[in-house]
Amino acid sequence: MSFILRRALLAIPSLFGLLVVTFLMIHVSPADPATTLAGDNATAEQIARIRHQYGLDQPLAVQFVRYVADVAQLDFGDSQYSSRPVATDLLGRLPATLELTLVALILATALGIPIGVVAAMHHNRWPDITLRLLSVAGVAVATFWLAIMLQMFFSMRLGWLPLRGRLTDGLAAPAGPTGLLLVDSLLHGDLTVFTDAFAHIVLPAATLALGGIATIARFTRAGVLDTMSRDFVQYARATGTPRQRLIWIYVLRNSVLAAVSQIGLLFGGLIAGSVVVESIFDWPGIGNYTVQAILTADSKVLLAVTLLIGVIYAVVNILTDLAQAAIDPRLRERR
Amino acid sequence: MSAPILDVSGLRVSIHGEAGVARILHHIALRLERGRIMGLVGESGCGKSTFIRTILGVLAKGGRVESGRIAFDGIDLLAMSDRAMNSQIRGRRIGFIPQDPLLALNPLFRVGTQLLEIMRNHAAPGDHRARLLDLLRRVQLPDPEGALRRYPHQFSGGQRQRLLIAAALTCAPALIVADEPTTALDVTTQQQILILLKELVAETGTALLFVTHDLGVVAQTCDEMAVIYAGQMVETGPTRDVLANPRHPYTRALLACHPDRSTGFASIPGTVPPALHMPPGCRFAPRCPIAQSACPARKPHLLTVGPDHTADCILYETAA
Amino acid sequence: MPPAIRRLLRDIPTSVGLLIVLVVVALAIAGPWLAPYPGDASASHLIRRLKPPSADFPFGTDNLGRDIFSRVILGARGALEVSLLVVGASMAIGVPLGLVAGYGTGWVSEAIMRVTDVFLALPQLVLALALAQMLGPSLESAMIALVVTYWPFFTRIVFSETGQLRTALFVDALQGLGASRTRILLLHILPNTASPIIVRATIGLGFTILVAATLGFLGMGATPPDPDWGLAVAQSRTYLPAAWWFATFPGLAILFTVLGFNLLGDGLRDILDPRLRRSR
Amino acid sequence: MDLTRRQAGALSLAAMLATAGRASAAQAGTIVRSDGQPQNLDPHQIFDVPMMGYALNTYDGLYRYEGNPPEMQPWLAESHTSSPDGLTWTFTLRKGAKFHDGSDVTAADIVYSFQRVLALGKAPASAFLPILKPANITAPDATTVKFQLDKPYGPFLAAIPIVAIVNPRAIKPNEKANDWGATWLASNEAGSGAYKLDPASYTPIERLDLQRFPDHFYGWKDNPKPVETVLYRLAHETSTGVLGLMNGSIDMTDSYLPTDQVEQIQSSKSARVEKSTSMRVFVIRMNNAKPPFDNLNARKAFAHAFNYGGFITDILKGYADRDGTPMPNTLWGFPKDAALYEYDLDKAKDYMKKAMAEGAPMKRPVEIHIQSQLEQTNQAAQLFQSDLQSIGINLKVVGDTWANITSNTAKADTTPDMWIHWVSTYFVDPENWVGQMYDSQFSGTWKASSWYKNPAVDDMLGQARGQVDQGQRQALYEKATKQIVDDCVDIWVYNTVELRGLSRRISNYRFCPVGSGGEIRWMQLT
Repeated sequence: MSFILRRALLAIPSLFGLLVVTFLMIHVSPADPATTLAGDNATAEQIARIRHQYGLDQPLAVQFVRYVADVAQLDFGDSQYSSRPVATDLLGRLPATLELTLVALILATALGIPIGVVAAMHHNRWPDITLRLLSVAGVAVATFWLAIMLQMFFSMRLGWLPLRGRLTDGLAAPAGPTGLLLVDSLLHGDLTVFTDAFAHIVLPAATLALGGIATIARFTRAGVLDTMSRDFVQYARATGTPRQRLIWIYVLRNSVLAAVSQIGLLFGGLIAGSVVVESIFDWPGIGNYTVQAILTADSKVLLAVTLLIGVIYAVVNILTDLAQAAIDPRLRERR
Repeated sequence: MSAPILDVSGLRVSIHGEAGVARILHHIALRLERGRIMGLVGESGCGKSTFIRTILGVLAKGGRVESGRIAFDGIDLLAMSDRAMNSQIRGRRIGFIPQDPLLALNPLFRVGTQLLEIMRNHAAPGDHRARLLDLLRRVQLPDPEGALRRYPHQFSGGQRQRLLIAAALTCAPALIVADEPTTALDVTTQQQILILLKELVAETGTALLFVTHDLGVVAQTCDEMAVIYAGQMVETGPTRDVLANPRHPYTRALLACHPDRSTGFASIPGTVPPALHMPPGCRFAPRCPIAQSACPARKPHLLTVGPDHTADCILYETAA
Repeated sequence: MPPAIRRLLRDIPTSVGLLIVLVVVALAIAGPWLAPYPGDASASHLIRRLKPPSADFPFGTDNLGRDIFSRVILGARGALEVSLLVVGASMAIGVPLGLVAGYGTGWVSEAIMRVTDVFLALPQLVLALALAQMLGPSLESAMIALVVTYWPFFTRIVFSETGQLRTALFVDALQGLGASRTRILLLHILPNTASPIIVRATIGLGFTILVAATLGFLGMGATPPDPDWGLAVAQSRTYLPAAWWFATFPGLAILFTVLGFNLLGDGLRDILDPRLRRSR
Repeated sequence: MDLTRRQAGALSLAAMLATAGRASAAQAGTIVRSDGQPQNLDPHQIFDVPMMGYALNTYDGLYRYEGNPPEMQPWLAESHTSSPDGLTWTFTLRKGAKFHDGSDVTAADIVYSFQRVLALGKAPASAFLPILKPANITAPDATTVKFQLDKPYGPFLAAIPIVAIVNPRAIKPNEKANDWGATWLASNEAGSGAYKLDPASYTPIERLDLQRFPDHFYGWKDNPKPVETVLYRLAHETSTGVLGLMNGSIDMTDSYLPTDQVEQIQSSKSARVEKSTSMRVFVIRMNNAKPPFDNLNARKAFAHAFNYGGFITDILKGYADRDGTPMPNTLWGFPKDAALYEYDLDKAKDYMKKAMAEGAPMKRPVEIHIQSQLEQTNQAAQLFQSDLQSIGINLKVVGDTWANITSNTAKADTTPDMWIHWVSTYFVDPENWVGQMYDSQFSGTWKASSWYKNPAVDDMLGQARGQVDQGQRQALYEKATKQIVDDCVDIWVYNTVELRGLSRRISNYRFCPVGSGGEIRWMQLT
C-alpha cells in the first residue's frame, strides 16, 4: 500500500511538468478561443468582451496559476466550446474509451501471448517466420486504413458487423454502474444489449488491438526464447516435466514479465490510437472529444485530456508494476 | 555380479552449430553397478555436462548422438522417444542434481510447487506432500513446512542444494546423476552435502554418478572413478586404485596438479583443444609428455590395466 | 562479404525488409522518371476522374483524375524526406542530451532526464495533433510535432548506454590517461552507443512514416496536392465504397514501406546487439 | 467475396452477430440523423447552421421562414405593424401556444427572450445590438410586444425569426451569478417547439434525443405519420454518414453531401438524395490588403483563371448554380445584369501582364487556405492550382481549420492570401451577404475578410441598412453588388444546391434555405 502511495506521489511532479508543457503549447497557439466562443456572426467588440470575461486577456502566468489552483480543487473549468463543465463531459465519455481500450488490451494479450509462444516453440521454422512477418506487419499497418478496410468489408460488403457507434441507435443502454456496456448489460442480464454492444465493439477493438497483438507477440516470443535457454528449464526437462506443461505454465510466467512491462507503454498507444479509431467508427469516447477540442482550440479540454491521459499513464504504470510484482516474488521484496 | 545399472559404450556425440560440427564426446564407455558411487572427473569443457545431458536425453539444440549405446537397467535409452523418456525415465528412475541450485529452480514459483510438480509427474500416487516433507526432514532442511511456501531466492545455497537432493530422491530412483553438485557451495557446506549424499546412497540403495572436477571430492566420496579428457574416456577404475596408481598420462598430470598431491606448483602444458578442431586419434597427444608418433592415428578404446581398472593409452597396447 | 551482412541476408524477414527499403529509396530518388504520369503530382484531369484500375492506370485514378499508381510512386520521396528529417532532427537533439545526461551525474543530468520523462509521458498523437493545429496544419508543423515527441527516445537510449559505459573499465583507463571529457564522449562513448541508435533510428523511420501518414489522414499533415499516402486515404473516403482502389493502394504503400523499415530494424537489432542475438 | 452458405455458417460468431450488424434504425416512429449538433444547446449563444437545425425543431420564433425561396410565416406572432418611420414595431401574439412545461407563451416571455439575447451579446445579438436597447422592448399586454428602435434598420423584420423564444420559468431557477441561465440552457432546453429535448440523452457532439411535443401550437393535423423520436448521432465523417445511410442505420445526413455520393446513394435500396437550390454562396476570398491582391488587374487575372464550368459540371456533377456575385441568385437585390468573370486563361494572362506592368508581384507564391475537413474546398483549390500553374502563378494549398482561419481573419496581415468558404442563410436579407461581407465597418470578422474598402460601397450599404422600403433597398443592393463585382473583390463561384441524404422511409421533406430542410415536423414516415 505504501508502495502505491509512493508511486502516486512520484507521479505528481511529472504530471505538473506535463501541465506546464501543455499549457505553454496551447497558449502560444494563434487560434483565438474568444472568436470560437463568440460564434459565427460576432462583432469585434463582442469578441473583446468575451476575451475579458474568460480572463483570456490576463498575462499567461496569471492564467496558469489560476488554472492550477482550480485543478487542485478538481475544477477543470468549462469547455470553451460547449460551455459545459469539462469534468462532466470527460467523465461521461471515459467509460466508452476505457471499454474500447480494455477490450483491445484483452484481445491483444489473449492473442499476442499464445502467438508469441507458438512462434518461439517453432523457433526459426516456418510458423515462426510467418508469425514474425505478420506481427511486424501488424505494427506497420496504418490504423486509419485498416479501420476503413474493415468497415468496407465487414459492414458494407458482408453486412455482418455494425458500421459505427457503440450501440444500435434507439437501443437503451443499461443504467450503470460501470458505464462499460458489456459489463453493465451482463449485470442487468440484458443479452440483447450485450450482443449488440459486442457486435459494435468487434471492429474498433480489433483495429486498435492489432498493433498490440503484434507487440505482445514479439515480446513474448523473445521472452520465451530467453527463458528456454535458462538453467531451470534444463532442470525441469531433466526431471521429466512434460513439454506442454513446462512451456505453458513454467516458461510462460517468466516470459511474460517483459511483455507485461510493454502493456504499460501499449496502453498509452491504445489511448492515442483511439483518437483515430473513435473518429472512424463514431465511437463516443474521449478520442473524439479531443479531436473536437483540437479543432476548436478548446484549451480547457485539451489540458484536462492531457492530464487525464497522464494520470491514466501513471495508474497503468503502477498497475504494471503491481502485476510484475505479482508475477515475480523477488520484486515484491525489493520495494 | 548383477547387471550394471548404467552401461555406456562407444558413445559419440557432436553438436551441429552455425560454425560447424563440434565432436564433443568422442569415445565414452563406463559401467556403473547398482548402489555404487562413481566419480566422473575432468576439466571444464571436457564434455562432462554433455554426457549427462545425453544420458537424460536433453541434449542442447544441434546435439546429435553419432554412435554408441546407453543401457540403463538393461534398457537402451537412446532408442526411447522423448515422450517415453519423460514419462518413464527422467525424474522417475533417474534423478538429477544440478550444478547451481539457484539457477535450477524457477525463481517465480514456490519451492513446494516445483517439487510437487516433479512428484505429480512421476511419483506413485499417495500423499505427495507428506512424503516430500519426510524427504525434506531427511535432507535436514529446517522448517520443511515453511520451506514449501518459500521462493528459491529465500534459501541459502546449501539449503537449496538440499532441496534439490530431496527432489532427486522423490521418486526413489535407481540412479542419480549429479552435475558438480557442490561446486557452487562453500567448503563447509560442501562437506555437509557430500556426507549427506553418501548417507542417502547407502540408505536408499540408489547408484550415483557424480560429476566433478575436484579429485579431492572423488577421493572422499566415490567408490569408482572415470577420467574424461576432451570428450574421451581415458581411465576408469576403483577410486583407490586409480588414485594410487594412475595409468593414463593425463590422469597422472591431473593428479600432479592437485594441490594436495603436488609439492610445488605444476600444471599441464598446453590447453584443451577447441571443440571445433579436435586432434585426430588420442586427443591428449598434443599435450602428452610421452606422446608417440602413432598416437594421432590410434582409435580410442579402453584397455584393461588392472582389476576393474582400464586406461586408454597406446602405452598399454602391447601389454594387453 | 562480411559475416554480419551474410547473417543479415540469411534471415528471410530481414532480407525482405532490406529489399523493400531499397525499392522505396529507389522510388524516392527516381520517382519522377519511373512514374508513368509524373505530371499528376499536381495536374488534374477532370475527364478521367475515379476510373477503376486498368492497363493505363494500374491503380486507377483519383477524384481529380490523376493516376494513383504515379502518385503512389511519387509519394515515396515525401514520406522518406519527412521521416529522415524527423529522425535526423530527433537524433540531433536526443543524442547529445543523452550523452551529457548519461555521462554526468549532477543536477544537469537529473534535470535532462526529468524533462525527458515528461516528454515521454506526453500522448504522442494527441500532442502532434495539438501542435499541428496550433502552428497551422502543414507538413512542417507535423514534422516539428513529431520531433518534439520523438527525441526523448534517443535521449533515453543513449542515456542508459552511456551510463553503462561510464562505469566500464576502459573509460576509467582513459580518464586515468587524462583524456578530456569531450574527447571521451565523442571518440569513445558515442561510437559504442551507435548500435542501439541505428536500430532505433531504422524502426523510427518506419514509425515516423506511419504517424506522419496518420496526421495527413487527419488533415494535420501534408496538404494537397502533395501525393501523400495518408492524405490520399483521407480523400478517398468520400468516394467509398465505390472507388475502393483509391483507398486501397496508398494504404498498401504505407503498409509495405513501414513493414520494410521494421523488418530491417529488427534484423539489425539482432545482429548489432549481441545480447539479443541469442533470441534468434 | 461471395461466401458459400457453409463458409458463412462456419463463422458462427459472425452469424450470431449478423442480426446486430444489420440492425437499422428502422424502428417505428424513430429517425436517426447524422448531421452535427450545435456547439451547445442555447439558441441565444450559438447561431449557425447546426443550431438552426436544432432550434427550428425545439424552439419557436415570432415569425418563421418557410419554403424556397423562403417566405416569412406568422408563427408565435399572428401579425405585426410598424410605424412609417420604421422605428416602432408591434407584434400581436397568437393565443394558446404552450411551452414544453405546459405554461402559456406570453408577451413577457418574448420580452425576456429578446432581452436575454441582448444581454448575452453573442452571435444572434449582432443584428440587434446596434439598434435596440433592452428597455425598449416592452409588453403592453399579454399578447402584444413592442420594439422601439434607436434608428431605422432595414433587416430588422428579416432578423426577427433568428430569436428563439425561451421559457423564463424554466430558466430562472437555474441562473447562476447573472448568467441568464447560460450554463444551464447550454445542456437543456426551454422552448415551445414541435419537439422537446430529452436532457439525459445529451452528450455534446455525439448524441441528442428529441421527442415529439403533441401540444405544439401548430397542431399535428397536417401530419398523420409524424416522426416521434429524433436521434442525433453525429457521423464524424460525412462518408461514414453516407455509408450508414446506405446500410440503413442512418435516416438523414447533413445537406452538404459530396456530389460524388449522389449516384451511389440514389442506386441504394434504402435511401435517396434531396436536391434543393439554396442560398449559400461559395466564395474564394482574396486579401485585398496584401499584394498582389491590392491590384485590380491582379485580382481579375485570378478571377479569370478559375474553371467555373469544369468545377460545377465535372466535380460537382452539375449540383450547383453558377453565381458570379456575392448574392444568392434567388434573392432580391441580386443584380441580374452584372458582368461576370468567366474562365479564360488568355484573359487571365493579359490581366497578369497588366498587373505586372503596374508592379504587382504576380510571381510571389500565393497561399490558399482550405478547410481540411471540407473536401470541396480542397478540390476547388487543387483545380485552381493546376490552372494557375499553367499561366505561371504559384499557388500553395494550406490545409487549415475553421477555428484557426476565423481567428486569423481578425487582422489584415494574418488573414490568408486566399481562403475558401460558404456564406449560408442566417436571415433572408441581402444584409446577410453583401451587407456584412463588403461594408468596411465589419472588417476583422470572417465574413468581411477581404479587407475591402470602397467608401461609395460603404455608403450604399449604410443607406440600404438604414431604411425599411424594400424597393429602394433592392436598388441600392443591386448597385452596390455590381460595384463590388466590378472591383473583383473576391472570386464568386456558385450558389449551392444542397444535397441531403434521406431514408426512403421519409416523405414530405420540405426544404427552406434557413435551416437547410432540417425541420422535422413536416416529415412523414412510411
